[in-house]
Amino acid sequence: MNDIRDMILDSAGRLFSDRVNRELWQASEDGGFSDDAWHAVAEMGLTRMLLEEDEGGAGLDVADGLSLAELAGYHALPLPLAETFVGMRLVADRIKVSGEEIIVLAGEHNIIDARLEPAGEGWTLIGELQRIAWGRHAHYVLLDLPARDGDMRRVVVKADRLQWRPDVSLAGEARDSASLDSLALTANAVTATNKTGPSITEWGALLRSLQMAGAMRRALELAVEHANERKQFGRPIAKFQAIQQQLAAMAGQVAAAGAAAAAAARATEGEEPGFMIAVAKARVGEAAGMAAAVAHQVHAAMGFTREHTLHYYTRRLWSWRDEFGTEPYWQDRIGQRICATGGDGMWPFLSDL
Amino acid sequence: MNDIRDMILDSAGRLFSDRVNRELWQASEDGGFSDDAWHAVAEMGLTRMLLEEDEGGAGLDVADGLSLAELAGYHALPLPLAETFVGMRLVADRIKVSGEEIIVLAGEHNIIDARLEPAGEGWTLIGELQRIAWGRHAHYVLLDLPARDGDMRRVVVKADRLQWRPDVSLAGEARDSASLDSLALTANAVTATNKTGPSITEWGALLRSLQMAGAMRRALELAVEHANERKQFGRPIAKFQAIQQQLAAMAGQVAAAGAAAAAAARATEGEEPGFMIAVAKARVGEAAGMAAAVAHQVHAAMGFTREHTLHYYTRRLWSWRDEFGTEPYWQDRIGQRICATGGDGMWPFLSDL
Amino acid sequence: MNSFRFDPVELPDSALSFRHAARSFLADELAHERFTPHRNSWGTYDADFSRRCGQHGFIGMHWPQRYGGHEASALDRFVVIEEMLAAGAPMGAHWVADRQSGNNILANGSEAAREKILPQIAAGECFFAIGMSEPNSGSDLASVGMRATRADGGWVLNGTKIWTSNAHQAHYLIALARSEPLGEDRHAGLTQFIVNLRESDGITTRPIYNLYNSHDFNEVFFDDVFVADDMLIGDEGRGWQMVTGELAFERSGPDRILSTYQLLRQLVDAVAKKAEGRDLIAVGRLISHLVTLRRMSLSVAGMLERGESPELEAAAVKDVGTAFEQEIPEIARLLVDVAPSLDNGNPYAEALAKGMLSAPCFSIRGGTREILRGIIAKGLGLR
Amino acid sequence: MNSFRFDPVELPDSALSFRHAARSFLADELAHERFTPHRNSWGTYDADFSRRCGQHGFIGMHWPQRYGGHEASALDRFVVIEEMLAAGAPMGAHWVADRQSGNNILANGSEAAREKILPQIAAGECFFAIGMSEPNSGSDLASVGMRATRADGGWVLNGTKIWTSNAHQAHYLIALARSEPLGEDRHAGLTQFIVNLRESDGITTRPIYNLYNSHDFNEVFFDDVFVADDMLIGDEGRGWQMVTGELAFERSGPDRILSTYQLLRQLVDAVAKKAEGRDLIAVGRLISHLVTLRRMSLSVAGMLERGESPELEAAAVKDVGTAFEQEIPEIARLLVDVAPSLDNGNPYAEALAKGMLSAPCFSIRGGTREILRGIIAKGLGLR
Repeated sequence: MNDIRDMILDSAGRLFSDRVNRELWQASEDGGFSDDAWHAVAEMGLTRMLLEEDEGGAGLDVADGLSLAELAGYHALPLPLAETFVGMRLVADRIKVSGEEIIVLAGEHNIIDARLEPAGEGWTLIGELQRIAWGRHAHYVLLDLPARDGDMRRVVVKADRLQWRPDVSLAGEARDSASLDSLALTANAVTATNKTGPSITEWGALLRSLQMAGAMRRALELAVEHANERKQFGRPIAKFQAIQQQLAAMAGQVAAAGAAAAAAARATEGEEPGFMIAVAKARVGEAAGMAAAVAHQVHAAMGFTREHTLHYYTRRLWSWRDEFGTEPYWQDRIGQRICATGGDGMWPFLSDL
Repeated sequence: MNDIRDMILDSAGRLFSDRVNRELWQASEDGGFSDDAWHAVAEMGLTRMLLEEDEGGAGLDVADGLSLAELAGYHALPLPLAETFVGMRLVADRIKVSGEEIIVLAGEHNIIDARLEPAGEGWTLIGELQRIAWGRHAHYVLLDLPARDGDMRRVVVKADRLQWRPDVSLAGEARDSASLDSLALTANAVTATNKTGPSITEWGALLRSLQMAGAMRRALELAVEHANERKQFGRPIAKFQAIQQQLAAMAGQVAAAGAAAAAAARATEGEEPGFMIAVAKARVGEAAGMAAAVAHQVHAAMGFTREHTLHYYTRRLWSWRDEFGTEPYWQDRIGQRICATGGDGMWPFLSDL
Repeated sequence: MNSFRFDPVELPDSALSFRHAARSFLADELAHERFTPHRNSWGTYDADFSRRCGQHGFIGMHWPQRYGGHEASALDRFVVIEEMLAAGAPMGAHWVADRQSGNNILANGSEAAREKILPQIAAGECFFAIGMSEPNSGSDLASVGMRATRADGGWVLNGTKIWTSNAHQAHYLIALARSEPLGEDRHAGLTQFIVNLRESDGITTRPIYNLYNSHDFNEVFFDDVFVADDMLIGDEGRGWQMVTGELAFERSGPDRILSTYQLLRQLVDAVAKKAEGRDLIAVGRLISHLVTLRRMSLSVAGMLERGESPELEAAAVKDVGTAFEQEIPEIARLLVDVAPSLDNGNPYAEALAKGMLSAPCFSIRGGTREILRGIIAKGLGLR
Repeated sequence: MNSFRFDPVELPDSALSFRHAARSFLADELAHERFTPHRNSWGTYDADFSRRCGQHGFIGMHWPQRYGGHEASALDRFVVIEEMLAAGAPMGAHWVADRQSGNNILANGSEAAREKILPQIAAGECFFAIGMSEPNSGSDLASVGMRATRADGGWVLNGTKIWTSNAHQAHYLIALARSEPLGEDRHAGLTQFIVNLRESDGITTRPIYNLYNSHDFNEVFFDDVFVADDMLIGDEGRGWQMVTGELAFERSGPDRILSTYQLLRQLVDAVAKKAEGRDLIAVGRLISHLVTLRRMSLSVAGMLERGESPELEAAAVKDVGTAFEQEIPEIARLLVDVAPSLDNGNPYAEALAKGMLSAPCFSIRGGTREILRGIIAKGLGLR
């Protein structure tokens, strides 16, 4: 299994190295999108990566497949690949996909005053969507909502039926809002959720954690390269302890982020995937701020320019850490869970994770 | 005026240099007290420093006189001088003092379930005192309490009427508790407070801020001396940027602490002394934790021993920052005040301080 | 060990009058919607606003009247500047000229330069850029490679300056150049020159966009640029001393504390709405830093006013102050869950986005944190 | 650039059995009130407890049976250790022997040393001290001054060791000494010797009390102390390689994460009582660190089990882990306003006092933060 994973990641890495460059990043600034790059990604089968083999997928373990999100983050891939390849898996039972479709996620922070009302054979969806990543470019939006019976439903909305109001993230990527406007849905668009699996909010948080872990890994590499090349006072700044100590501290944060995200990726099929995802989003998000700060400090003025590539990673870190729940949101969930367990019960719970 | 202040501080500094040493510190560990040293301090007139000249004092400005608290902190003086010299000033109108008396302060965090009931010509005092600095050694305890009319009263309790239950601070200094046990007080022991002047809690917080600022100043000196003397890898550790950068950061915190404490000392007779005292206790307390951590890190194992003198300063920092309100207590007061003022009103308020 | 001194300063009555004057001026500007506070920082360029500041006497305040100044004190200027910063006024156009270039010319320039330039600065009609950094000389300022060679009636400059804010809009740039070959003492042989950016031949300016795509920095190429003798600042070869002296002015002002004040202002209003325990505590903590830093900054202004040289104290103000400025967006985003956006019209979101994206440069511009701490360490007596 | 690798590890079934066994043992200890969790750290010395651990097979778990071990895996040991730490068990007596000295002897000692010492360690009846640091050699370990000179049938040691925890109670100390004169390579010519502290002549032990007046450290003077040939560890002159190899074991374990766990446990109960928003958030943040660090530590244990040399990863675990341990008392005091006290009977106050006073040494013992970050920086490829 790891052979297949490594092969796919290897090919994907080469594709990203080829395609992700200043032009592609610029194409996604101000809310733009590169159809051409998306086609290349879909053609390689990356969007279908988590489908079963008989559905045209690679049949990878979820945890193995999710490494692709980390790799996409490492390359600051300006495409909605992560949400799409998870989305494809989640809708596989009801929508026939070609692999070119763009599927995006609306977590609970993206949904305002929404509700789901039965209407004849189907449903009516009421409410607002806000700051949906890649919204205006999407074919489908996935979201979870409770129906009147209190049980959660997973809803697939065709994105071209929405009027998107454009906005962008700090990285310039599309983050668009739309009114649901009593949207009529067929029965097929609304199904029960898998009660033990991650919610859409949790999937989103997990993907952003992995993407951040990757982007931080790359930011550290860039900072180390810069420190070895940039000379001041007659020698590379890498020689100065003031630089070394900061980069070592950053490396610790990057390592923690990688470990937390990887652990959460392995937990999606476990008993309480939400807890490990909460840990990951909280821990990685916290590390991201510190890592971005050190990377910029080491790069000094050069890293503060548009010309340098560092900001394509750090602006994504700053925007991703806010999406699908900020650190306090997830820390609160962890705190609630642990305080309900109590001091004595905490260890049996934690050691079982 | 500054000449007198400088003369007094100079003499006091010499006295403290002479008397404060390992033996004196050890005498105050486990709740002990050196009568001999106290006598020397009183004899120099330091306890009466803030009294008017006709009361046997130096007639100093309050702000100038308060520098003595900073100096006492700088020497980690293990005696209740700070509380006493302020206490003398606060009780001067009702108690004739010789200068040898020990006066201590009970802030609101030291008082539990207390109330003041009229009883004949006098009053009855009900409640508990907890962790009073130097309680068992004191002659008088000063505290503020509201009477039934809601107005605050300032109460002087003769300490020898209390049964003290001993405990100590992290620095080993006496922090004692006592039940007030329906203590009968004469009318003279209870007076109205000066409504615009600092409360006892605020006086206590101001003194601890000044003491911490002094102790931090000394801890920085010790760390710099150690770094210049201690050799590793063939040269003084002061040569290593990893040490330099930490000590420079510590110096910034020490400077901020000194500035905050000094500003509050100048504000006691202003319109809203409590605000600047809140700023000082919050800011100095925060700096104290960081400063102690860096001082220990630079001293490494040697600073972690009883033999070294560093801990006489850092253990006091750790205990003083908790006393008369922790940082969150004062930060909350500041936050309440500022949020009541609002974003637009904040600047006119702050620039007027 | 050398200790820092931050003696308390009392503001003179004159400063209170200036505060009143600045507030009236700013209230009028706002009443006419001449600027949008939460979108500005002290770098925001607005030549019209600068001209109005000049008309109201808010530029070159402490210079002699014969050069267009108002003979006010450093503390008077401090008060006006902090009022402008707190109000979110766009001071970027005249900022460099007022904070340092004008002072430098007043103290060390030729009489001709003073007479020609200072009144224009004070009128808010003449703007400066800083020409210290070079592509291979950032923190290590003494390694400047720009060469100044003697020419008839003056000097000719060749080389490149970088990170020069507003070089594309300013009238002058003060260039630090090597006027003698590099000898034993790296700090000797450097000279400062006033370069007329608009009228000199041989200058090419290349824009450098910052990470949020704003044009502030430039790279400026000098190809045989002539500077007349009377545009030297101070004695030939003594530029280093002046540059380091200037830094105390550059590093200790309220601009090293208030860069994200507009976000703090928004944050206070947002937290006040909910008034929850730990949120109030977090705001109170920030205010305790701000009030303390303002005292420290004021204290340095008092020392500068008395003619002292508080280089160490200035470095400490910048080190602690910029860390505070950087903390504000990081704390704001944890307290109020509003997604940052540079231009969606929500003042909180816009102030947050601006703060977050500009924060990295606070501890770089005007001396990196590492350089400042090195200066402080030396001052502490670490040897 | 070299990246750290923290591959996820799944615990084998055997580890779960050991967890169960350790929990039963600890429950029984607590039921009999044999220790008070909140007063302990892994340094707390309790020879009786250690003997009971030995009886239950919790020491030297992964050693061969012929040396008293139980042939368990490194992950099995990890689980038992974390259970002990989480329970606040007093492991100080056997700690050094179990964590590193025994492993060192097993890997590099003579057969005689193995046969004589390892079974005693595993029985919980033989305790070790570390003899690396010297008065003039703290972080700079290669500069050891202790001299080992040849003698009939062995070696004679002269010099001083310092910061040796439990030297006054342990049976043996492993001393790092210079067995050849200092040459070009500072790391060559060092040898490790097993010194019998109880039976050797020439040893003087001076107590060093720590800042909360507890006797843990010692200074140990060696005056012509004889060590027989079979008490050398590894080849003569190769001590440095072994010392650095040992450090991966010393730096990556759950003991670098859980030093203040007893306070965290108290904190969770205190916060649960009020269950206020930002307090829950603060606790949740700490837990997110703990869960992540445990994964990292486990991952290093997996690498050690596979025979890899995760020195960098171990340094990272210690750097991040000890920062976490140090943060707990600083955060606890802000969340719950209880005055710390070493012995007033309030478990929260006592755990807080112990945590606060011992925290400074977390980032010193076993390699200072600065040294660790230097190792990491080198590993990152900074050159």
